[in-house]
Amino acid sequence: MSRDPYSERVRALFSSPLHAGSMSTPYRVLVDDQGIRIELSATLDGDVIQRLRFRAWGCPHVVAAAEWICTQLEGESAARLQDFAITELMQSLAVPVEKSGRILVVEDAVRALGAAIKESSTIAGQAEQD
Amino acid sequence: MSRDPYSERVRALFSSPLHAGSMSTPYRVLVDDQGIRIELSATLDGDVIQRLRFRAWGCPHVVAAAEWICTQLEGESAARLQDFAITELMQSLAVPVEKSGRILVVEDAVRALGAAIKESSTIAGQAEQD
Amino acid sequence: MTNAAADLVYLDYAATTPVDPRVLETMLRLQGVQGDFGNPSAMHRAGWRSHAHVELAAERLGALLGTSADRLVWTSGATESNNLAIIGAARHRRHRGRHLVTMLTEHKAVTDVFRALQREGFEVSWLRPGPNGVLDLGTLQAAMRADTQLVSIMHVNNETGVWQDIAKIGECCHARGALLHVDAAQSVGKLPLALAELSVDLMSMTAHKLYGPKGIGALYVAKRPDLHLEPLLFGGGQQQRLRPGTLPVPLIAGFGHAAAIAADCMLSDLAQLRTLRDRLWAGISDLPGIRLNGDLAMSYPGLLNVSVADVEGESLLLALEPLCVATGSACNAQNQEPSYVLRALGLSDAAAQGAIRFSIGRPTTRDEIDFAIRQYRHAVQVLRTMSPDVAA
Amino acid sequence: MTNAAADLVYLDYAATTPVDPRVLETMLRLQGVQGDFGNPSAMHRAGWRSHAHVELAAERLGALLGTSADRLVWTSGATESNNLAIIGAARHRRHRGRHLVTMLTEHKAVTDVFRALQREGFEVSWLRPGPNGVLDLGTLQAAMRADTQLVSIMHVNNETGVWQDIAKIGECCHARGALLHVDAAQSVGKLPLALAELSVDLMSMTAHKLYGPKGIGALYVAKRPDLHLEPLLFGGGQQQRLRPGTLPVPLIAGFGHAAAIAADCMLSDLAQLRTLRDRLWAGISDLPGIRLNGDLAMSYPGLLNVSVADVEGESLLLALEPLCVATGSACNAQNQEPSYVLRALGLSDAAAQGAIRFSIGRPTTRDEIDFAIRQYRHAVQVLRTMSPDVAA
Ligand SMILES: Cc1ncc(COP(=O)(O)O)c(C=O)c1O
Ligand SMILES: Cc1ncc(COP(=O)(O)O)c(C=O)c1O
Repeated sequence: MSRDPYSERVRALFSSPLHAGSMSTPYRVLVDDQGIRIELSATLDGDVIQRLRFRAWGCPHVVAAAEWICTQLEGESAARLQDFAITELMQSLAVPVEKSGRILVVEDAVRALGAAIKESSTIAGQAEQD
Repeated sequence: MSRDPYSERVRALFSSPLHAGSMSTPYRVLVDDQGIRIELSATLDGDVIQRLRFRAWGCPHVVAAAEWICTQLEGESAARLQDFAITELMQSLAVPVEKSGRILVVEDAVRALGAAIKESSTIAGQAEQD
Repeated sequence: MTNAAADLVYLDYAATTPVDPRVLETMLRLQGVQGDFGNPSAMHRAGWRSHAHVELAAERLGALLGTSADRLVWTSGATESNNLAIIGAARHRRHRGRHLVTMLTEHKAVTDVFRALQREGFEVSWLRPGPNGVLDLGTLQAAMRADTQLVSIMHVNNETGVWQDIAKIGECCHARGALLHVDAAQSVGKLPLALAELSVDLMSMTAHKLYGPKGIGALYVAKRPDLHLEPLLFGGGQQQRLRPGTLPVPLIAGFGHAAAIAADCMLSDLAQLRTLRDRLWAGISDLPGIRLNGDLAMSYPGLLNVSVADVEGESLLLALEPLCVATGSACNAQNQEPSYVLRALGLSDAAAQGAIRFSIGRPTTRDEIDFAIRQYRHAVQVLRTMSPDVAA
Repeated sequence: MTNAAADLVYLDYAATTPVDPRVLETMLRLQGVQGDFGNPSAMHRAGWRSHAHVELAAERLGALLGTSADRLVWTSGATESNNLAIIGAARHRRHRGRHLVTMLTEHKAVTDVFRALQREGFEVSWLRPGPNGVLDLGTLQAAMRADTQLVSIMHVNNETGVWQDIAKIGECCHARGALLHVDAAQSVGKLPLALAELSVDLMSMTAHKLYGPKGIGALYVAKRPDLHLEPLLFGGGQQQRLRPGTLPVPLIAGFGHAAAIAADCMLSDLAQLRTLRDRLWAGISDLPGIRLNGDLAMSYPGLLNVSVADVEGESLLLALEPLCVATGSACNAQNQEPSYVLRALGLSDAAAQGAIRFSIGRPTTRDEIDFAIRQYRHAVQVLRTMSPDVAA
């Protein structure tokens, strides 16, 4: 027995992944865990995320989550990436609980991207200070 | 699972038992065996069975067999009763084999009637000789 | 004379019922190539659509029974439900104790299960109800032991219509730490049942007794931490592995719809059945030597079991044609032994053998009842005339 | 685009089929108040009429299989048939020896039964077919022991369509004194089968795979003096006590009618399926990295199982909408483990996970196949683009 696990929202995000893709930018991470692979790449305008792109190998919820995140975070401050949490996403996409493990991999990717940006800007900041 | 155990013949004999009844006549027997009771009574015209009647407590095949026998044996010689056998009856009425035990009770009744007639005519014959 | 199946007058609704036309329509929509015929386990839209019909059906049946949808396991009928409940619970609790309790007047789909468990080493107490068919609570209490694991008592008896006080019986079982299974094949959809208020742990049912399809049943399994069943069938993991196999969605949806209809018209059904049954009994109760088997005050009103001692049962059945009624239980009609249920109520072999069960249904009319009265009176009279006096 | 269920393109006929309209009509006539809805165990005309439909159905199914009607036991489906055959035979022969043989690539309704028997103390040899899915006879012979009681080998595999040489396997089993059970859920009514000429002792089937209703199956039991089964269910004595419960006449009659139709159009069906399958494979076989799972030359032509290693299976399924196809077996789709059947053929986890089973049926059109080709190509391409390079 199974019921349709995909909300209309998930279907829409999955079938029109406007942010699917990859950019050559220094801000790029790949997380590979639990059989799921997520790549995120961002371009910045100062502290603000200008463009955010994903590539993903995973179930439709993972793909939809990646697309949702890109939509939500473009135009936001890069600082937000580091303490990004999937709570709102889980609810908004009606992700089945048994998939929360996978969605946490998406969270990991976002935070990794945040950390990468922070680190390079710290280095950049440090460089300026020197 | 069960299939209709009654042939059209059995149904017809059972539902119009023209020979059901009992007559006060010296030629009357009752057989009570295997939970089945058959009473046969006959009137004779010399050696010929004039009228044959039955009463029965038993399943429809027993009732139909009794009616069939009465139809067959009226007008026949009483001597035929004693070696009456149910073979033809079983076939003609399509009696299920598992019921042959019951039908043998009917055979018993016919033979008992034959024996009773023979005995009383022997006694009658002996009386004449004396 | 109005009638059910064309040229017959059907008064054997306790054996099986026709499918309600609304139920037939529901089922029809789930089978053809244009319908939602998919496998409800499948991971695509056709599967999910099928699955939604299963969920609706479980909600409908749950609503009828006063329980929640997730307490129901789909089976192939009450026979399988009884087996799964009784064997499943007994084997799972084997290590705690091997004593089981049931009644002599249960359906074969219960008694034969207990006999199989006896062969496995379980000990069974077979309770005998009173002459009216009702089990005395004291009899049950006296049979309960410290190692009693499971009690199985039917709700409505299939031969007499007599019901048992499931509420009190459940309390008695739970007071002694035993589970209660109820075979409710003859009462679901016919008598009010509120499982949430009853100490019933397991309950069996079958759709074809309530104007649903044949080949589908359900088992209610209460939510209790110590209630687990060993499955009888193994396979594809459906129904939490308790009963695997592709779910027969049209049958399940049909069962659900039949349950919803039953919930709607139960009270008017009961009133109509009572009127017709009382009319039937009034029309034949003056026959010399007639006996009512059971207890009118304590039974489901759709059923009337009567016997006359001096008429042979099989001939009576044939003489009643085109009336379709039963002697003994429909399920063991092929063997012509006198009903063990009626024997347990104290009837002689001959009286049990000549018993007739009239069972009335939603489509039954007054004309049919009047026809049955005439036909029964006539048949008894004809066969009595034909019967030789015991001392000829 | 023509389609099966309104807005969908259904290519999952191996999971379940719609009911043939002629079969639906047969069933409809046996359910309503005007129809022959009686209980076939009942001792009256309504019962006997029902029973005649059961007899006709058994004859029709027997004719399809090349055996006689009295060798068939009605069950609720292939899951139950498999359980009854395997558990019933193994338990009955327990005293002779405890060794059993089956394949790794059987359906769960076989593998889970053997696992249950292992817990009861039986010893099971799990045979592995070659990478094309075909069991080597030498592998079977090597596994047979003096105490081998039962071998269970499926006819057509539900995931790959690959068939086994039941004739030779049967001879091998009988030469060693073992029984052969065959799960033929995917082949009955689809491939020619002449049981009278095969050394098959037990064969399971289910109606909903051949345009019959869901919830009805059958078990063929050969006439052999040493072949007895312990029943799984106990009850009203129907079917010689082997499988009691009220016979679901509409389902049985529907199964019988579906069997008769299958016998009629099997050869034309096969030709059509082969054409469509070949067209489908021709339309996608040039995709880089695509792999055919199974063996076209040795399989039922209604089925095509393919995989591409670099695409995630669940996403592929959704991207294929409104195409309804399967990954792995429909019966365990709810758990998203990669198919154990494909793993046994040597596929990697990833390749097994991304496998798609297209299954074609009698109503399938060329347009639907062309739609499937376009949709599959498109989905694979989109998902591949979306996939991060392994070394990004
Ligand atoms: C009381 C009772 N229990 C169980 C059954 C068995 O139901 P089914 O034949 O649908 O399995 C019946 C009906 O025959 C019944 O009346
Ligand atoms: C090979 C095989 N065996 C057994 C089954 C089980 O059949 P059912 O679900 O009808 O019991 C299936 C279908 O799911 C099957 O494909």
